[in-house]
Amino acid sequence: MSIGFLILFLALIPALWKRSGLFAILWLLGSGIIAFEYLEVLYSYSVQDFLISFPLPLGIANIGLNKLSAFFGTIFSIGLPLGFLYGHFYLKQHQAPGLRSHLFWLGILGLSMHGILWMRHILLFLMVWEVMSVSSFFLVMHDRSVSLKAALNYIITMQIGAGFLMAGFGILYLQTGSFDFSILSAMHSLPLYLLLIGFGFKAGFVPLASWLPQAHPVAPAHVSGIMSALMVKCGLYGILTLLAMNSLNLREIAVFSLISIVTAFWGVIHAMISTNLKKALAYSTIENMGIIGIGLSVGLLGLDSGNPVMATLCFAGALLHSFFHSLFKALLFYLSGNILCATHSLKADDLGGLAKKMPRTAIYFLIGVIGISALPLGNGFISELAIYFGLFNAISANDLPALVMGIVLLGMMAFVGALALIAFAKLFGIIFLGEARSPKADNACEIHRGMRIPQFALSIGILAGGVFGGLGLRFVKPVLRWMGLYMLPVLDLQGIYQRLSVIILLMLLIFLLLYLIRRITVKTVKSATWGCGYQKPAARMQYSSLAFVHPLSYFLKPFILLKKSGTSAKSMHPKEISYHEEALDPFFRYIVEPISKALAWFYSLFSHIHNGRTNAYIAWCLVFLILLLIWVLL
Amino acid sequence: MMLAIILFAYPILAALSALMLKSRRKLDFLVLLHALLHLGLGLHGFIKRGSLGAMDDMGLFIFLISSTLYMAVAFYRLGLGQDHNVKAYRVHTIFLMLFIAAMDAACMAKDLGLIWIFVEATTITSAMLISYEHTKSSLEAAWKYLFICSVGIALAFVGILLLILAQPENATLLIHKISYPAISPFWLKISFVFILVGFGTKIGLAPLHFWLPDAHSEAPAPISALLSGALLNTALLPLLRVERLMQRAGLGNTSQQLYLMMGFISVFIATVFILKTKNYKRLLAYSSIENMGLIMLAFGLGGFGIYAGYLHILGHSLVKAALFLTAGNILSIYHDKHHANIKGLFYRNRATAWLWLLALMMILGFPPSPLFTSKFFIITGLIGKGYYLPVIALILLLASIAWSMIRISLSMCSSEEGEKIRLPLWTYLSPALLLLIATVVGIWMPVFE
Amino acid sequence: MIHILIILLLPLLVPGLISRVKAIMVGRIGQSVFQPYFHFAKLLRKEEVISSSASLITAVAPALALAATFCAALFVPMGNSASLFSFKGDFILMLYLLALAKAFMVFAALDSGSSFEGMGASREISFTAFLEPAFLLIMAALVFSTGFTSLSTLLSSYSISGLEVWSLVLGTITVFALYLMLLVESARVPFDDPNTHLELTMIHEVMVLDLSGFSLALIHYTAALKMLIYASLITQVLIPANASLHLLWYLIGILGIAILTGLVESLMARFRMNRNLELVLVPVTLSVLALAALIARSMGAW
Amino acid sequence: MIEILVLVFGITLLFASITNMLSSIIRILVLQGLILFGITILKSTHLNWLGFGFIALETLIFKAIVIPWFISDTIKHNAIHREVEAYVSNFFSLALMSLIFLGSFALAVFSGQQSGRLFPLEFGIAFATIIKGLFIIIANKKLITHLMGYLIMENGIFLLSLSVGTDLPHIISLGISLDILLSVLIGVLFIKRIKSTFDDADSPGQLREE
Repeated sequence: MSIGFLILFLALIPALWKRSGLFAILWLLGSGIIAFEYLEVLYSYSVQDFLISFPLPLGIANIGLNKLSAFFGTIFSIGLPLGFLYGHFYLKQHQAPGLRSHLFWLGILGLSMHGILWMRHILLFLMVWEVMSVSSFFLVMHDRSVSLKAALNYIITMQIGAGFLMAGFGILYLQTGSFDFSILSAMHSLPLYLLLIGFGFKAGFVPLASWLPQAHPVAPAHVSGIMSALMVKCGLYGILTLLAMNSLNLREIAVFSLISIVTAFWGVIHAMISTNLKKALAYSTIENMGIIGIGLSVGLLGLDSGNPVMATLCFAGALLHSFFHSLFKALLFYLSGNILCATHSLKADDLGGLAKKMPRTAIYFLIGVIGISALPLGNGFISELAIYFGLFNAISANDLPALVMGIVLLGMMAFVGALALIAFAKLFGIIFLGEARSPKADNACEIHRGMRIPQFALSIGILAGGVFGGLGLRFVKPVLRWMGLYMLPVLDLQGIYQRLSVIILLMLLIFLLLYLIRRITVKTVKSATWGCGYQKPAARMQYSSLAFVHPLSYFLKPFILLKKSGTSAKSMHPKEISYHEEALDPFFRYIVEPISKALAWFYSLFSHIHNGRTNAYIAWCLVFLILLLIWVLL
Repeated sequence: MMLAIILFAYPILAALSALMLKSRRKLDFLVLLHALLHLGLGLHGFIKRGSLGAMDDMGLFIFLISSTLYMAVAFYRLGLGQDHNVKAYRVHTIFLMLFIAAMDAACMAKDLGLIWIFVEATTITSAMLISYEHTKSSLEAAWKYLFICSVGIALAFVGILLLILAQPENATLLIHKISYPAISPFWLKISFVFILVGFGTKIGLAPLHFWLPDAHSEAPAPISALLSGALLNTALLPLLRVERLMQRAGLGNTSQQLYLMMGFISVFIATVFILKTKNYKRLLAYSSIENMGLIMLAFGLGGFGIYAGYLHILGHSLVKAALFLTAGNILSIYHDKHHANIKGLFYRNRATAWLWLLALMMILGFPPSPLFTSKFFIITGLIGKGYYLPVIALILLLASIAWSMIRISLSMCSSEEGEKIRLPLWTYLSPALLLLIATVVGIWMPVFE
Repeated sequence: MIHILIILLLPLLVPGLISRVKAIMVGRIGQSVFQPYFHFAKLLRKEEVISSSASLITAVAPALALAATFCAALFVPMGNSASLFSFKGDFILMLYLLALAKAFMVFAALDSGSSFEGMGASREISFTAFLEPAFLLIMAALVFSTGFTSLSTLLSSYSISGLEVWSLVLGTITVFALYLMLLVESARVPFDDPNTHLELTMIHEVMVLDLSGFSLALIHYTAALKMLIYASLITQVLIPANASLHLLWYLIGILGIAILTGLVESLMARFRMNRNLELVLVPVTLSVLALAALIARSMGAW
Repeated sequence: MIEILVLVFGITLLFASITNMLSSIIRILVLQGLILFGITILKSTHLNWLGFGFIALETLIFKAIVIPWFISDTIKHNAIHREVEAYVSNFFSLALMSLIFLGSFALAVFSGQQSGRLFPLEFGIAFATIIKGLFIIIANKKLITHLMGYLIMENGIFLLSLSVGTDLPHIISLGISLDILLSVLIGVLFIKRIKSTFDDADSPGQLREE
């Protein structure tokens, strides 16, 4: 079980004595050692297996790793220590009561995430899965003033998700009688669907992800960073283990691709129109999950319709995207923590002009935006390129289902990519550029140096991944080989990435050249912005975030459920009017609320029987006795 | 046999000597000694099976649970306040010891008649314990408890008589001696129904549960912990024995269907009232009803369901007792039972808040607690038996229970007001000890026959 | 070598030609065709005035935009049938490089903090939201008919041959879609009126309102280069693969497109803003139509 | 002879459903105690002297003398209003009583064929008393009447145990009667205390889910 796990376990001790610094360092050390183990498993063929015997009904539980869990393990062992390091500095700035318990739960969350990858026994897997949900619930609940309703919604959705998982695993246990993960291969359709839905809850696919945009904005920055960058991957890990072991038929793949399209589309629209930075980032997590879903569905189509090149490319794209997503999403969430510490507000319309006051945060945010909206310098482009290659392969192969799906997915992915670019251009533009729109943004100042270390490391990761595409690919190759995919396209993808990095270096060279020429030769003079002669331009006159996306949100109105509220001026004399626009979550509004109302009504029917009079109780007892007698005798 | 005699001699002697004692400390000391003796004998019985009054494994299992709970309660009482007058406290201690003695006797007895007598004795003694505070509501609760339970148990006695009727020649009430082929199925079914309704009222299954919320919420915290932790299991014991009898007599599926039906109704009724109640101690009482329903579901499934049932009994009694003790802490801080006007628990006393939240999480079946495994087996068993709709309904019910309990506890811990209060150390240690044992059991999962 | 020369010299000629055509249409002699070159040279020497609310981005954006567009241009076959760099699926990189350039133009606009530039930025980026899917779908049509290879091989192998009526129909659809994209990208009349004075109606011009001197020169050159990229795509489709004197045909093609754009500008007025948004959807529908027709043909529908 | 006693027992039941005076119900309890004492003497002829004497004394003392005296004493002291306030009119309870008789006799006859050892008459009457006891609890408001309904039910159960045939071992029957005595004593104790804390003696409806 390795020394790494032991060190991570020991990290709980400093957590209990409120020494978050030592906690973060221990986690760094432990994750380093564990990362070596994961890489060793990833690249060599020796699969580490331990057998722990449990009493009667649970049988022998084998704890081990396979290539896929090693892959995700490396992602976690990179993401988690950086998250805790950032958390250490963030909590110093953001003094909230209950630090000792918060660190304890952070340690438990990290351990449970690693634990999930090691478990090969259904019941233990479920247990660690639930421990993860409980610990993340307590973490989301950290600053209690704002987060109770969202935390409650989160834990209940996780409970129902776990219900699905239990039902699915239960059916499997009934059919095969063993708890080992080997029974996951060649399952019937019902347990497969149940398990996929159960994992879908955590992975954030649309009908099941109403908790994600509520839970992440209220959690502290490092927690929401870890949750949306890494915890969502556990759901993905579950889905991938299922898909690797079972084959889906054409109809199921079509449904899966439909869900992922809706997820991507719905996520990006709401990311575009939400004004709160963290809510936008949460929605963009859903969108990225949609893109990974698209990659997986096309890959599956490739396997199903016998086009191995397409399958390999798309699976490679999906895995790469899940790895790179954990980098730039974590970076963006930690930066939102920076902004929160500096300006105590995350509403885009209060901020502005932060680039001048917080230059380093602005640069990191820019790198994050380049990464997430798949622009060439960032690593998002590398993974989306692989998925595009898969799609184009699907189109060039002329069998009808693959062709139709390829075209639909291609159009949708390009459109979603464009909308993502708009959403993050809006975020970066409104928050960092222009004038400060409120006194809060005005007196912001750069953050404590320590907070920027993890962000610096992450942005280096993004740029390196973006410019030298081959790095990521070498990391993904063993997993593809483990999944039994045709390896040739990966080699020529490697070649393409090399040429790609040459082009990007050329571009950077030209840019530096131009920039230096301008710097040396040109003399610059400062003066006021051109305001077409208007004498008193105010900062509030700048374009607001909703206005920025108005042309498109006007166009996409049927897809968004808007709740408008505000007071309009009634009388002649001008009074204070207000206008508030807020996008509701249609799934929560039209599925979850009606069900809960129906349940509440149904329960209230029976709530009068406890009326306090003894003889009523005895009457109930007698009636029940007679009913039972009749039932038994008949 | 000799150990059994000690087990019963001590409470009587202690009761007599308690009459003379004046100070609270000595009374508490007596109780502690009784608890230590109780636990010691239990462990001795566990090591050398059958040494403690020829008790079979089922009885021993329940005996051990009640002894651990009794130990925790005894420690908890050391921390309690000194406000009550000594005379009432002396009566309270005597009845407590008699109550424990009656419960042990009920576990040990083999003859159904004897079991009936001792269960009736527990009802009487615990009625006195509930009405310790002399408030109007606790008196009423005690009266209702005594009255409804004795009516219920009288019906159980009718069932026992019918059992004798069902055996043509040498009818005997010693369960293991009943000759199975000769029993007439007709009378056996009717007697099973009566016994089920009789002891069902004692356990608090659905339509007969009305006394349980009042009794458990009005009783002082240590007593309600004992009531819901130990007494419910002791009342469950005869039902399990009769169910085993029914299985051997070939009427297995009727008894299982009855168990499943009763279990499901009680989980449903518990959900209805958990969503509605305004008082957090009643909330815990309803969750006891719900868990008893789950236990009945587990035993109604058979096969690995029985293993889940025992695990659930163990988990539930440990965690529920810890919850009631913590509720006692909250009561001593806020002196108010309505959770609506309890605010800022985290701020006023951090340890109780965390104990409360952790115990709540464990009672809802989140992993460290053994309830998670038993919930898994129950769901699997139900699917195995083909009840697909009830499984979905069960998941929904459990989710709404979780929703309402977490909402209530979150609203209790939300705001930051009131001044910090320190409670004596024991009031934290005993619930924490119970939760620790529950977590160990949750992870290590012992083997039952 | 010709490729580099064309990229460096030719772009600024196109706006010159267009303004000359517009002037002639209205009966004026109009400015000389090389006026943009003189304008570019003058701007290089002027000092730059930067707005007080500008941050680092204003200095970086024009340079990076030009660099990105320049690299994108490397993939487009200009002059002869093969482009300088080409690898399988390079059109995706070209598209995203243009998107990178656009993103940094938007950042530069927002950085000045004026509401006009914000308006222009938002319109620019929402117009092009539909161009990315349109371009990729056109490429999908090409890929479907000729297999998945690099941009230059795709274009050269897919040329309109007058004989077969089928390729004529598809060719015109693709060219029309590409031409519409050219109009949107280079902010020509139906979408945006370059020489209007009312800031509220501009898109491209208003984004560069606060740039001057060296940066403005770079921006003008980038805009012209982008127009040249789309123009050369169109000409590449029109020129048959085996045509000799490929360079001559290419220059005639660019000249023709410039004149056509001039004619369009002088004959049509600018559409309303949200009408434009729907018009931008036309290339997407056209490319889907082309794809559907191709699939139907290959499946032997007629 | 036993059949006659059992019939008289049935008649006392009918009488209980008519009266609306507390004191008359106590008289019924005493009468039932005596009848049960008579039946035990007639039934247990074969027992040795000691066992026989023990059971007879026990039923006589507990059922006929101690409990009714104790209840009448509490009524006098606490000045509980003598009237039996019932929810339902006497006519209705009488009609229901006949229904119960009908049902229990049908069950007795039907179950008679099942196993031979049963005395249908005694079983019918015993079953009727149990249901009647329960019904008295349900139909009346005052706490004291609840207690009396419970006692009538206990008498019915005792009759059932007699009619079952083999005698229960002495310890068990002693234990049962001891338990019943204790529950009645504590019940009365509670009623006294409730009487002192509440103003009225009818069942307090304070503990309910509002």
